[in-house]
Amino acid sequence: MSEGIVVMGQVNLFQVVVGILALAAAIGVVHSKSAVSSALSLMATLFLTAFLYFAKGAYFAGVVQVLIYAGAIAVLFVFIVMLLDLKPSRVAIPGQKGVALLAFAATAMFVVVVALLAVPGLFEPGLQESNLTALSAKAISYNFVSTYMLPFQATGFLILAAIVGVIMLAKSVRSPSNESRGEP
Amino acid sequence: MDPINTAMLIFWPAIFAFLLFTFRKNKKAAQWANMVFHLPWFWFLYQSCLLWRSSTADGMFPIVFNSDFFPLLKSNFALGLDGLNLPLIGLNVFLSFCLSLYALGKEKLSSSYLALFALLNAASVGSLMAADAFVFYIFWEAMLIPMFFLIGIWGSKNRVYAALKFFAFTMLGSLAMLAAILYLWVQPDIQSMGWHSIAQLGLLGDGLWSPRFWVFCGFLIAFLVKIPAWPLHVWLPDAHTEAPTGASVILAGVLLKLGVYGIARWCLALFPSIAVLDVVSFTMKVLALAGIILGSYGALRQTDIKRTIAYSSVAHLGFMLLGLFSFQLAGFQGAMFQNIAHGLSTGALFLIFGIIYDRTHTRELSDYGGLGIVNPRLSMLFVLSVMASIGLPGLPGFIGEFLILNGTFVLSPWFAFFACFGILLGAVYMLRIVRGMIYGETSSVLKSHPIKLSFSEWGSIIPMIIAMIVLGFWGQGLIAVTARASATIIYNLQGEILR
Amino acid sequence: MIFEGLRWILLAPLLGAVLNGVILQNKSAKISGLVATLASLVAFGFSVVACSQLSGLNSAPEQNFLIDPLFTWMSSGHVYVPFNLELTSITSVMLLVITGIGSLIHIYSISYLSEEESPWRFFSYLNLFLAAMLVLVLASNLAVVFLGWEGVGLCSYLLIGYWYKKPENTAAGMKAFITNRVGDIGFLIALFVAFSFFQTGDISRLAERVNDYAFLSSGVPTWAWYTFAGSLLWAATAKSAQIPLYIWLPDAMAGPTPVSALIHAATMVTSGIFLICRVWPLFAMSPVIVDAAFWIGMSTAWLAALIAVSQTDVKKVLAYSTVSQLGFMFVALGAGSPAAAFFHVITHACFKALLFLAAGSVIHGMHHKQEMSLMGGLKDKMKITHVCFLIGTLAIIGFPLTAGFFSKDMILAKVFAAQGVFGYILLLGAALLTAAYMFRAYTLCFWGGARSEYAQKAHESDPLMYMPLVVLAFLSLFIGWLELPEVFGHFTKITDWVHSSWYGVGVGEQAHLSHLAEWLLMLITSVLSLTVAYYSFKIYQRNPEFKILPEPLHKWSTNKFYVDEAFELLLIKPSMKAGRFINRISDETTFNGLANGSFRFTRLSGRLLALFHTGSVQTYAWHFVFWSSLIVGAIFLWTL
Amino acid sequence: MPIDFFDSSIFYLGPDDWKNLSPFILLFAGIAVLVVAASMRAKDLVLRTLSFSFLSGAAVLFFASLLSQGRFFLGSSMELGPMERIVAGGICLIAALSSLYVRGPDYARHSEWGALLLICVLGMCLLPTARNWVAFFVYLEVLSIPAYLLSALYSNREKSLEASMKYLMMGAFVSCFFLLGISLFFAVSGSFKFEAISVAMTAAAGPQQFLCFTAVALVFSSLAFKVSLFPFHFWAADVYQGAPAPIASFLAGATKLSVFSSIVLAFSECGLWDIPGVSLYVKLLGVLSVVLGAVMALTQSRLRRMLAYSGVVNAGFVALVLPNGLSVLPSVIGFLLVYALSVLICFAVHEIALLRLGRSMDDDLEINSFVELKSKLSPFYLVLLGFALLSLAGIPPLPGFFTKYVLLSVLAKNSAFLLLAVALIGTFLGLGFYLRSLVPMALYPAIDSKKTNSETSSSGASLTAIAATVFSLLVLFGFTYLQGLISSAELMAR
Amino acid sequence: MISLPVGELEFHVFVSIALFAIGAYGFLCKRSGLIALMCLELMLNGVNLFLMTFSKHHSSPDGASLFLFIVLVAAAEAAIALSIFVILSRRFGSVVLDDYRRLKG
Repeated sequence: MSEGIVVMGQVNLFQVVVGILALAAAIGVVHSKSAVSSALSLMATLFLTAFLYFAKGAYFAGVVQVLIYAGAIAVLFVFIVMLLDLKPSRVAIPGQKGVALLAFAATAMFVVVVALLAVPGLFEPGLQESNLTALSAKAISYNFVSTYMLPFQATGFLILAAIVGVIMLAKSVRSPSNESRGEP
Repeated sequence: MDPINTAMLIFWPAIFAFLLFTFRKNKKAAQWANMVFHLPWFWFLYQSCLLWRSSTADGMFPIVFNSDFFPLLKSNFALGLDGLNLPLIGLNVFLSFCLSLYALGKEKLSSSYLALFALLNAASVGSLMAADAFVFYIFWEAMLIPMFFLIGIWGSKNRVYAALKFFAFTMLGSLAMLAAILYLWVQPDIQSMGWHSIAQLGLLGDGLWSPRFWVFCGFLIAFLVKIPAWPLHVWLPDAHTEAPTGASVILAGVLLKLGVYGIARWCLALFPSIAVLDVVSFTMKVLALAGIILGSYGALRQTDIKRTIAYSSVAHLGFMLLGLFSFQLAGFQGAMFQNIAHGLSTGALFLIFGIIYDRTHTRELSDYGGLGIVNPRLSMLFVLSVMASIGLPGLPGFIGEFLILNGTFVLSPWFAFFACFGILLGAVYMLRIVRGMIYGETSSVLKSHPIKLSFSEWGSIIPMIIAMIVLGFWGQGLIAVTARASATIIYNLQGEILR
Repeated sequence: MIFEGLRWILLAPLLGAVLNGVILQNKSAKISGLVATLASLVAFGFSVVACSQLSGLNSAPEQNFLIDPLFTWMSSGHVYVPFNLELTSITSVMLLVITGIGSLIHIYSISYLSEEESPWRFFSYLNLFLAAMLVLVLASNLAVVFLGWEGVGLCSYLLIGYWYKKPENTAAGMKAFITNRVGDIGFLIALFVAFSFFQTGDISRLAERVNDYAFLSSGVPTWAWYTFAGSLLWAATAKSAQIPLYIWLPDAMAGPTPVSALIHAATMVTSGIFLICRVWPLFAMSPVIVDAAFWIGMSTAWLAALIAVSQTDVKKVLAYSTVSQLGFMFVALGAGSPAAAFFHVITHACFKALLFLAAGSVIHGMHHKQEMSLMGGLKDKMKITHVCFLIGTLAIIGFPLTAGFFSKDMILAKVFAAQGVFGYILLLGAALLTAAYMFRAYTLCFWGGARSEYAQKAHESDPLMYMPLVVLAFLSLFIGWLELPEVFGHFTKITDWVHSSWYGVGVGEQAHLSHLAEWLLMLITSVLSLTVAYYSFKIYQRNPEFKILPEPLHKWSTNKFYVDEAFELLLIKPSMKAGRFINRISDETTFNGLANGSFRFTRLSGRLLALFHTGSVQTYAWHFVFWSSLIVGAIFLWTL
Repeated sequence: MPIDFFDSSIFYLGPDDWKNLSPFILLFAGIAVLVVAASMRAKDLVLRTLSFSFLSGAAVLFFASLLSQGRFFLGSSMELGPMERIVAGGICLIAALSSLYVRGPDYARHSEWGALLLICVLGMCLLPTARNWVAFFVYLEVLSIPAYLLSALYSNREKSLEASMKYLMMGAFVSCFFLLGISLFFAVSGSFKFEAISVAMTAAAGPQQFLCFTAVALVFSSLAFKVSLFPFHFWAADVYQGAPAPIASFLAGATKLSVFSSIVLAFSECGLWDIPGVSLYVKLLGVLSVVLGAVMALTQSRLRRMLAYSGVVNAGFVALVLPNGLSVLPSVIGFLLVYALSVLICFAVHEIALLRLGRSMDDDLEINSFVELKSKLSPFYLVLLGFALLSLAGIPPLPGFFTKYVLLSVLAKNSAFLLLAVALIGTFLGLGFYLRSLVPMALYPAIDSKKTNSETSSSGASLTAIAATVFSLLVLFGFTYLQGLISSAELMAR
Repeated sequence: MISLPVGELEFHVFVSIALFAIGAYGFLCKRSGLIALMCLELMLNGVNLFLMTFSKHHSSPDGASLFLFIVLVAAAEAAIALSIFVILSRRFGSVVLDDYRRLKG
């Protein structure tokens, strides 16, 4: 084993509480009656994971999570849900499909988790020297402009495509179309 | 007589096919052009005959034309010419000429029909002359597309089913051949896919279940489907009954022969040690015998005339298969001779019946009767070609069958004995047709549709009948042509038997 | 010795056939008949010249034959077949018989077919038949003999089916061709044995094989000899209408009478025996087959005679009498004397042709009515036909000094020498039956009152028809002199000719009879047959419906012992049904079914799979998760 | 100590590096121009000429740089070798040809499709060059986001919207799994670079081996979704049917080419093939998609759905060959290129048929409705469609046969005879559904229904242009490619 | 702070995998498209947490940079998906995924 300082010690109470709360909020998203409540519980999960990042020392990531993810995307969801004033969507219909899947997804996932937890030292620490500032904004941003320079540029085009696409889609909503439900 | 002529034998019909595509407007001009196109083709054939006769190379399959076509795929465009494929090319050119005469004045046969026909000719001559496994495979498959469209578009009622079935069966066979070629292609010590380098390929191992055996089986299956040998013959009756006259004549006259030629060239000559294994030769003889007997019984059962003739060619090709696997010079040369004889006799039968069918549009035997009264000359020609196909001495059919049975008798007398019953059954079902069509009172169908042949139709039948009569007595000329090539093949085969 | 003339014997009738059949095709019987007769006469002339050429040549037995090499028909590997014509002593006699009787019949049929609408077809087929028969006789190689053999079968098929409007004629023609083809299989097997074991197809070299010691000891398997002889016998039984395969001959009477006379009496049916005589040294190498020939001949003679006795149609009576006489020839072969058989062939050709032509002129007179019950009292209306018919009948029953007497007596002598008294008595019984039914036919036709208005109005046919009758009558009286038994002096022309044709390969004839025995035999046979003849003459004059055979046998014999029905039931119907069944099973159900079935199966499974594509995104996502985890799990277990 | 903005050691652009990047630069310029054109509501014709010129320019530059330039590295996020250049060139070629006949929806001037198309092409060209998983993920997203939008081009028609909704939802769902997979890689090896991962993969032992296998399985199944291998192909038929014809044909051909080549490059770079079970997994998917895809295609009655399932079958063929390392790349590229061009012809002729039969633009034709075509369409198109379908089926004289032959020879070389048998059965079944769709056009008698005058006849002209060029390219490419194969094989040697 | 016997790494991995599983379950079962999108965000969140844990574990910034890329891509996808759902609900009146089954077979 490398002699680097073991960065990850025992987990403290704060992380455990926040983690469990995040899971509860996630279940809330899935099982909430109305879309609005599930949107709000989504924002809750996002905030709680942000707390986990802060606990971990990844302050930049936490801030980004709070500002962009929880702040912008979740809000967008809430906004759209309010816009479309949907009828309260019925409880998720488990039906045979859902249950079968639940069983499957759960087992698959827990097999992986058990494998992870049962086998100690599955992931021996990384080779770089464990500087605590690995997750700092400086390190991440430096990373962006060196190894991931081209992907960084490419995301520019990604966003451009998204914007142009949304404009295109928006245009079609306004104009009256001869399209009616049940086109022959 | 430089080798370019032999290559032109293939490219000339292909070029003409594209020319014909431009003759879209009037049919008449296209049909006359199609007839005239055959003259230079005959000239090229003549040049290749001179080239063949002058070439003294005593090797197995003298290469005549060679240019690199696919350096990457280790194959080059090699064409060979020897006693085995020359007669077949000649037959192909001759039959196509007769059919071009027949096509004059037929308003149904458009210029695209003639173009597809020329493509088919190019592909079949190509596969006859190909001396490279890859080039052979390309021409072999290229024959499928024009034939598929010929049967599919110009055929009669359920032509689509017949065309699809024909394509599926032949494709199945040629996929087996593709696997064999692939296996040869990846061999480490193979220099080129040429016929000679495959022949010398040593390492494939010998005996049953060795890789060489599987490659042999790959090639064999493709040819058995094409021949068609007994279990794989179900496509032939449908293809023949639905195909237009021209297509079924060429199908019987050339395409089926390619199966026999393929076995002679690509199975017996290339892998003699496998062909001689008694398991292989025994199963092939059993298949051949089954083809003869069950083919004849099949023919007995049909009420549709074209299906009976189709089943009869299954029986005749069963004879040829027997001749090939008799490992005797007499049997082998008999099979090659029967190739031409069967092509002429069945071709004539289909052509004559096609002419009658063009007027009466029915194939049921019960509708016919008393053709002898309506058109005595045509019925006389029909009886003559029936006699040729039964194998009456004095007509070519007999010489082929006699040599084949003589050859088979030497090594396997019982097979020869049972094969003779094929001759008997052949007489039964053929005479049943003759009695149904020619003799008896004139049937209502023949009364309402007068059979009056145009000049071009007579022109298309007469050369075939003359060829048959000449070949019946002058057979030795043709046997001499195949003598040298088949002697070397048989010499190798018998060498393997002694080992 | 090379003699170019032989090919013209062959080409003349061939040219005639082509001229009539393809070029002229004119409607009048006179012109096409003339062309045909001219062709056969030319052939007759050339053959006479050839025979004189041959008789003049008296070199050593191995060389005294004429050769006319034409071309090599086929040669590949061990099969070498030169198309050469060859004239030996035995073939010269046969040649004369064929061309002679052939020309007579041509002349006869000019008037016989005067009112037909396409006589050119008949004459071209008749000429073609002559050509084929000449090839059969003149060929030097067995394969070329086979060419003639099948060619003759083809012409008999065409001629029997000449009046093709009536379906039963064409059915009879087909039956003849197919039964002959059964025989041809035997001939082919013999050819294969010859080419593969005896390394040659040439008749002369084949005969030499018998006595060159080197070849005999070279280890040819015994079964080769037996198959060769056995299959030749099988071929002969088909062509010469013996027990198993004689059924086609009575039906062949559906053809015009000249055809029956020429083909089914004189020439074609005897070709089987002629062939065996030519390769006799080889045939004799397997005594079992020779005995088989004896018993086949004997049983055919008896069966045919028994049927002939109760027939009402005059041509049927003559047909069955031919079958029975052929039985006699086989008995002669079986008794080990091809000379007697050959002699009977020649005499039989003459008087049987005479009988048929006479019957033909009777039928012609009676406006194509063949039933004897309608005839009667024709002796004063058709005088010349009556006399000729009488001479023919006398010849066939072996009236002393007629042709039949000498040849039948020689056979009986040979049988007595070889098989002893029992064989002799059996054969004698058959001879007596012959006498009975021949005189029955004679008296029913010519004596007693006219039993129908046709009989009243019957008139003598024109000279063109009765002139050949007279010639034949003359022949059947004096042809017998060619071979006299020892008792009458040593004039054995036929035996010398037959023996000399084996290229010096002598085969010892059976022991000779003492003079006393010969006298005794001659006396017994002629006395007995004359008494039987007289009695049947007397009985049938008074009572035309008299039944010679006792009741159960008579009914059987009128229905030809149900042999045709038996063949149909036992052989033809089951094999056809089995064939159709096998073909239906193998073609329709299995392989076709397989092909279509596999196509339908893929179509069906495709439709089944389509159900998975419900169209909703969530099912697609479900599939994604389900399949990936399923395969990952499976592979994990697999690699564990 | 201040870090200069560009750390030259990692991200250094040499003086002649712009030659290597010139095609990308041209693409960037193209995107900019087209966005401006979109904002100015340019008409279709202008958009078509612009996009065609940019794309063909990029293709020419890619092929030109193939001969002149050697390998070009840009940190671990791009490695431009000869193979990547051929792939990129091919993609630009396909995009250029399919952009020729894109028609904006009839009610509103949708002129954004040019920009989206170019961005999608950019993503596809970059994908094979990625040498770390983060770059791979980003390029994958740059590729798929515009794809979702492009398939929603006719956004007033329900079919097009439904297709894009399905494609988007499935795409997002699957990219989560992809992310989980690469984060597992990161967990095991500590870095996203392919070399580091290959080191970790070889070092992995015991339970970690299974973890790597799950990571690879997750990554491969999400890429298999993109390429529509069997278990994950359900979206393909709906999107091919719903999306507008030129977009569907472009996506069908180009995505397969780019994703398959990037799988070969990335997986062999990371040494994932020698993890136990991976090659078995890939071959199993290949066999499933060949057999079941062919069976599905046999029952389809619509041409575009049949082409979707034939896409599954051809993807299956390539999957059979994949797990044999880098040497397989040239044959895979050749095969997929010829496949893409043939599919392009099919969709082009389908579009012409739509115009001539006067159907609405997003309608898709029943195969046996092609019968009425005989009277209205000149036989040239039918011959073209026949040529394309038979080339897809792999009938010898046509280029499709040669590339399939080279592909199958890889199987034969590694003596994987069972797979060869499966491939041959697939070709045989392929014969079934390709011929069955040819039959109504060629073999049924022509029904001369009334001739409709199609108002957009002008676009027909461009369609013919496309078909002709594609046709000639196909033949030309089919043969010369094989000669070129040898020279590129040397180039491959690092 | 009071520390529990469980290692920080293992706990965080458990939380992130659980989040991913819940998100997947929600995506497959919820009838409304919007909820499905939210579940999608959940799954992405799970992956982010997994990444950040291991980024810290291996103390390498790569994980974090992928985190940022994921946030960016999620934003883009959400934008497009929501606009499509807006059109679908405005035009065809429903956001339920199962109502859009016209393309099938």
